[in-house]
Amino acid sequence: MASNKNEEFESGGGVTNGLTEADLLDMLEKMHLLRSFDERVSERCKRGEISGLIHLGMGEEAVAVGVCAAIKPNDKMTSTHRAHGHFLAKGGDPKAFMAELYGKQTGCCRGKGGSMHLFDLDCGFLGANGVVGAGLPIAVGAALGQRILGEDFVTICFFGDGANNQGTFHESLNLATVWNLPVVFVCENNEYGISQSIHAQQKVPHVSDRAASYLLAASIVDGNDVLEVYTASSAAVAAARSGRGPTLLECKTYRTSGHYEGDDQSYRPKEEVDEWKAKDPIRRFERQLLQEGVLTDGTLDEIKARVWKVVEEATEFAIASQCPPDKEATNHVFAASQ
Amino acid sequence: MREISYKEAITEAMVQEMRRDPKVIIMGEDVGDFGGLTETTIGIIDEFGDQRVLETPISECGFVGAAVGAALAGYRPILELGLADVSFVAMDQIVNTAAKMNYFNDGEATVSLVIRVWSGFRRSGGPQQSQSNEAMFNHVPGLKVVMPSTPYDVKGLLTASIRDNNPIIFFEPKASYPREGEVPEDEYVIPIGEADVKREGTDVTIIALGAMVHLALEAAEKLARDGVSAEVVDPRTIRPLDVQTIVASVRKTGRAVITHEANVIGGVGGEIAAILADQAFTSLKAPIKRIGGEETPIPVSPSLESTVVPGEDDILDVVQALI
Amino acid sequence: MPEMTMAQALNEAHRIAMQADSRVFAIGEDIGDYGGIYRVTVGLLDEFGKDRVRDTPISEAAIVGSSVGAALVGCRPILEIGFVDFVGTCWDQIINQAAKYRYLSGGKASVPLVMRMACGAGLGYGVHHSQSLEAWFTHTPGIKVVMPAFPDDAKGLLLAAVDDDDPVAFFEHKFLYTYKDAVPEGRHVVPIGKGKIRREGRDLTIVCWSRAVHWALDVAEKAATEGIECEVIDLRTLVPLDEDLIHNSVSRTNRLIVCHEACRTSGFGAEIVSRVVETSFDFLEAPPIRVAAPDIPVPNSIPLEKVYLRPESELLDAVHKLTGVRFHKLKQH
Amino acid sequence: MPKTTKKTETANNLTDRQLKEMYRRMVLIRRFEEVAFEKALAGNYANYHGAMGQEAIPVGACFDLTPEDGTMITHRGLGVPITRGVTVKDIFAGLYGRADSPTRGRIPVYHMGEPKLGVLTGTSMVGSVIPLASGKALANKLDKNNNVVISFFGDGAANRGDFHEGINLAGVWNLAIVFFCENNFYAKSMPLEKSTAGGSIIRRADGYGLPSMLVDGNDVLAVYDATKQAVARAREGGGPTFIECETYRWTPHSTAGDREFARTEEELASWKAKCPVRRLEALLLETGQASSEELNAFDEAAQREIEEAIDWVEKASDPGPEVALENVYV
Repeated sequence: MASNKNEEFESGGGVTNGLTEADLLDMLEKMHLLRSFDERVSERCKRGEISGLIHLGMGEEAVAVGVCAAIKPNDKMTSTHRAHGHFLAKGGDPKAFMAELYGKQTGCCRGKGGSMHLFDLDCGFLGANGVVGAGLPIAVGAALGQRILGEDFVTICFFGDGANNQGTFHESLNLATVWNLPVVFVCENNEYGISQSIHAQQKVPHVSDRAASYLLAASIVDGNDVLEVYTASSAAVAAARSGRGPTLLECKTYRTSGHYEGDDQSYRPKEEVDEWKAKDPIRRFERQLLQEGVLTDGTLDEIKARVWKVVEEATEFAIASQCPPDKEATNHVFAASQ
Repeated sequence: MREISYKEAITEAMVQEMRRDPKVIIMGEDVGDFGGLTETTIGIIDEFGDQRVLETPISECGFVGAAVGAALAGYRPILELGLADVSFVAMDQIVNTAAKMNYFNDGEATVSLVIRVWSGFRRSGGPQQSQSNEAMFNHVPGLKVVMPSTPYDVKGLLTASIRDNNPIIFFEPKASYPREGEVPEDEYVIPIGEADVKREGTDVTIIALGAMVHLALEAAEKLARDGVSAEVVDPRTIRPLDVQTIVASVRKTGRAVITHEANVIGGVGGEIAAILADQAFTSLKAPIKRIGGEETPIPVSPSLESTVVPGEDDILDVVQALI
Repeated sequence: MPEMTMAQALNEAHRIAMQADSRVFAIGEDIGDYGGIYRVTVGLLDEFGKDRVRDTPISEAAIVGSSVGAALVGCRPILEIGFVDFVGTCWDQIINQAAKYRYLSGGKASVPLVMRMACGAGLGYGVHHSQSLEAWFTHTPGIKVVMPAFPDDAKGLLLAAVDDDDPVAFFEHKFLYTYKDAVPEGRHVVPIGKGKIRREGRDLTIVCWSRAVHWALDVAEKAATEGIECEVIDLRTLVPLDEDLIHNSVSRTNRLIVCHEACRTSGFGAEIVSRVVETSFDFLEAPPIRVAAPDIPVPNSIPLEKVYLRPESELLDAVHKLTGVRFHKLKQH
Repeated sequence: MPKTTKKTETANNLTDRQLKEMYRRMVLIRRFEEVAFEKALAGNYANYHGAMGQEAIPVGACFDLTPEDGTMITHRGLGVPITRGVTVKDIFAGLYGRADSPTRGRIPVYHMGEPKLGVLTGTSMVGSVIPLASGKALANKLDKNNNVVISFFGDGAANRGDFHEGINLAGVWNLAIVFFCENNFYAKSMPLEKSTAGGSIIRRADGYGLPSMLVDGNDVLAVYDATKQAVARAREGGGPTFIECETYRWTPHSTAGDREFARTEEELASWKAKCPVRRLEALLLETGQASSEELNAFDEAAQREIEEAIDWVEKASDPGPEVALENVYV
């Protein structure tokens, strides 16, 4: 079983997909924003201004942006250790994001969480996670909470291909499906769990091959085609909203950056990396929009300029911000100590 | 004698044991060419092949359980679990399977298993990458818990652990990895359950675990300049604990300070203090003090991290207050 | 006051909490029609429906994780884990997720989750259904730990736990589910973090919790007939610990015994002894004694299980030992 | 995609003697289940998870195994050790927690290991034995022998993370193992359709790329044939097979949890009508491969063996306290 691809999830072809030109340009700008932030973070890591384990998602921008274009601000999301793109695409504040990576008091978690624990309830971002596969049951729970509270939101659950051999993957997909909960599982299949190819870790070629076990609707999506991601996500989100339960989207993509900052990537051939770099989702979307006449070189320059400004301001904000006071270290262990 | 790093000593111990005993195998995530998260298995797959260096998927319950099964069948798996924090994901297999199998089997089939975990602080490791959870395993009958602090100790104790017939949680403090020291080239064994007096003294006993040993030694050096003679005891093995050596030292000095990276409440320091209160009570000239991490998760921000991580100054302050 | 078993008291607490707040729901294996292994959730399904009384598959990690997720978006789950022995299968979700969310979010996230777990031996259930693992939880910043010994406290503390904005590990000793006692009617709340002196005495202090409280009271009774007056402190909550209560008592009795059912090594008794030695050192006239289970898995057969449950029989000896001796420390500071 | 073959018919290639031996074992297990449950209810031991009605599975699945092959059970299914040669005397000694038992009273008898008979030591944690069994199969692979492991578990275990991880490992490592789900449709009180998305356990085999077989678990010959194929595949290096046997336990989840809700009288009656023991008996009489006298003799022998075991075990002595403290470490 390659994948039980569901017709309604087929990409609608043509550029628009019910999106206005403004929407399309906004998506492109978001993709640039994610890329530029990762580049900036990488550079500041090398300078030693940002410490800790940093996982960049260069090359995977189309997934986060495509999915987030299909959801509302009050929809919820759980993420992974590779969370920067998810956080920014979901609408997390770039300044609070950068300050968090710099470990400053103005960070979205007051410097306590860092890259792997970004969190912002206001934009429905229920947390990155340092433990592979740990976010899946939490997403199922958010969806369960929706059911119990009777509020109107769906939950997006991002996870990597590495997580699909964790017990939490199995338990969570089973639970979400048997309870018919409004959650969309989005697998960013970038082919590698740290150094190991997915094929050394499981017998079935695709993560989505496992969906049929639960009679869970699933489809394989070109994760480097932001519009295909958007179309598939829209259908999955619509299904969740209308009580038709969960969906699994397997987005085939690739991180052209290393697993973490400092990874020598000796485990994968350079040709493979170059081949994927050629499929860069941002360049690809740009070409598409230029062809369709939605984008002009002029507007592209404006986009890049705006993005550069956001990144620049966020970085300056982070650097200018105060380090958290010592007492912050012992705050918030319990509610009482707030 | 030649000097090598703690990290190199670990690799050397594993390679020498694999040459000595064909039943010794390595299992874990990325333990092949990548060399594991700790980079301690680099090159091992080249010598022993993929039938003795088994790369696993990210399935900790799965491969810990599988390692127990292989151990019951006579193999001696060394599990590279990576971060100590990851042991939480496989807790049931460690505690309810590995630890209890010998009891189930009446001693007939044993579980010779070494679970290597990379523990403690490193700059901005964060809350799920910096924990020291030795106390939880210390509460589990059937497990042995080892935590060497020096290159010499880690080679001898890892060798002993691989040859031991019980499941062992082998803590490797991140802070110890770059440390260099004299290590014999030939294989040797340091018996599990023997503490080491790293520095002799008469006024106070500092019982330090893992990475804290080095800070305690530096503190002792400074204290000496103020005329305070501190003895530094490194238990090296937490379970079984070398009660005799620790108690003897405290009976001699009359003062005890216990320090570890883990947070204090429920930490191993409590167990050691309770033992001392029981067995060295009449020799005590002052309260037993414990120094550990703050009662918080470990924050990422370097400035916050430094406030929750116990340091040399904390040791100095506490000792000076005692005397 | 009506008399009821601890199971009934817990059931009543569920009912009161769920009637008062629609965000409160119960989740766990076999808690619906079946009414829970210990009959604690009997009748809840009929009253509150299957959305709020959720039977789950045997998927502990997903059950805990989904309770955490529901709590994050504003629900207040009461989770039943039939045996604390099973927490290993969901330990990461408890320790790395539930316990850390508030802190990691800089105080922005709340996980108001109650994890009800049955603990303890005495019923011949064997290695995987009889353990006491409270010490693991006490070592984890971010989780409160509650262990009632009587039905009225069980009710009052469960209601307090549901009101609490942090994750609470709520231990129920299997042996005590059928213990009957008077329980206040209505919304009876017992504050988390407050211990209780169950019996006053001048000669020594016995600190204990859960089933060990009953052992201590029996022993105190026996000791009284010999003229030894034991003060029995029922901690009720381990985290946060009612240190003042312990220290005030020890400063009067100058002698301490800590008694618990869990294995001795790295049990919570060690924590209490070392805190008292740290802070009440000058009051102590004898070495504090820990009375705890030997370091073995819980054996299955009843006669062997009795070996594990040694604290019950050793407590009186400890009382004799402690009152029979008078040490003098070399106080030179 | 590996396909699921539905198996109910059997190419009966067994001799009369073999068929009678199957019957002997099944009736012995049945009589054992009857007494084991009753003795637990009478309070002789804390708890018993009965498997009455599931006798065809251990007998059919293990019939051709060699003592070098391993079998792993969970908290239910003592038919496996019995059919592999552990005496009912030993098992009762374990249940009663007597000194003279393989477990010396320390652990629930279903954890019991009997290495010389290929009975692997398990645990009572639902599902956690699956990776353990994979580990034994891994050792066989590293030893380069062609022994096979059968990992038995119930439908409840199929929703545990260990199930997922243990089976994925066996698949990707191509181990010689048979994953054997005894689906009795209820995880304690929870019916399959409420616990298991998709309502099918066998479909999950596809998610690991494993061939699978759905078998009538009350037809000992069907069980025998299916397992024979799976074991042969494993021995030849063909990797794991997933077998799901549909069956039903006639008794409640356990003597300690004996309340019934979801299960109806009608449902129970319909399954009792499909009694695996009677079914084989009918077949043997019909084909004349055995006489009713012969079969009764097996039954009487079984009852005698169990009576003797009970007489002995009820007088047998409990272990001394020192036993509790031994073997925590080697």
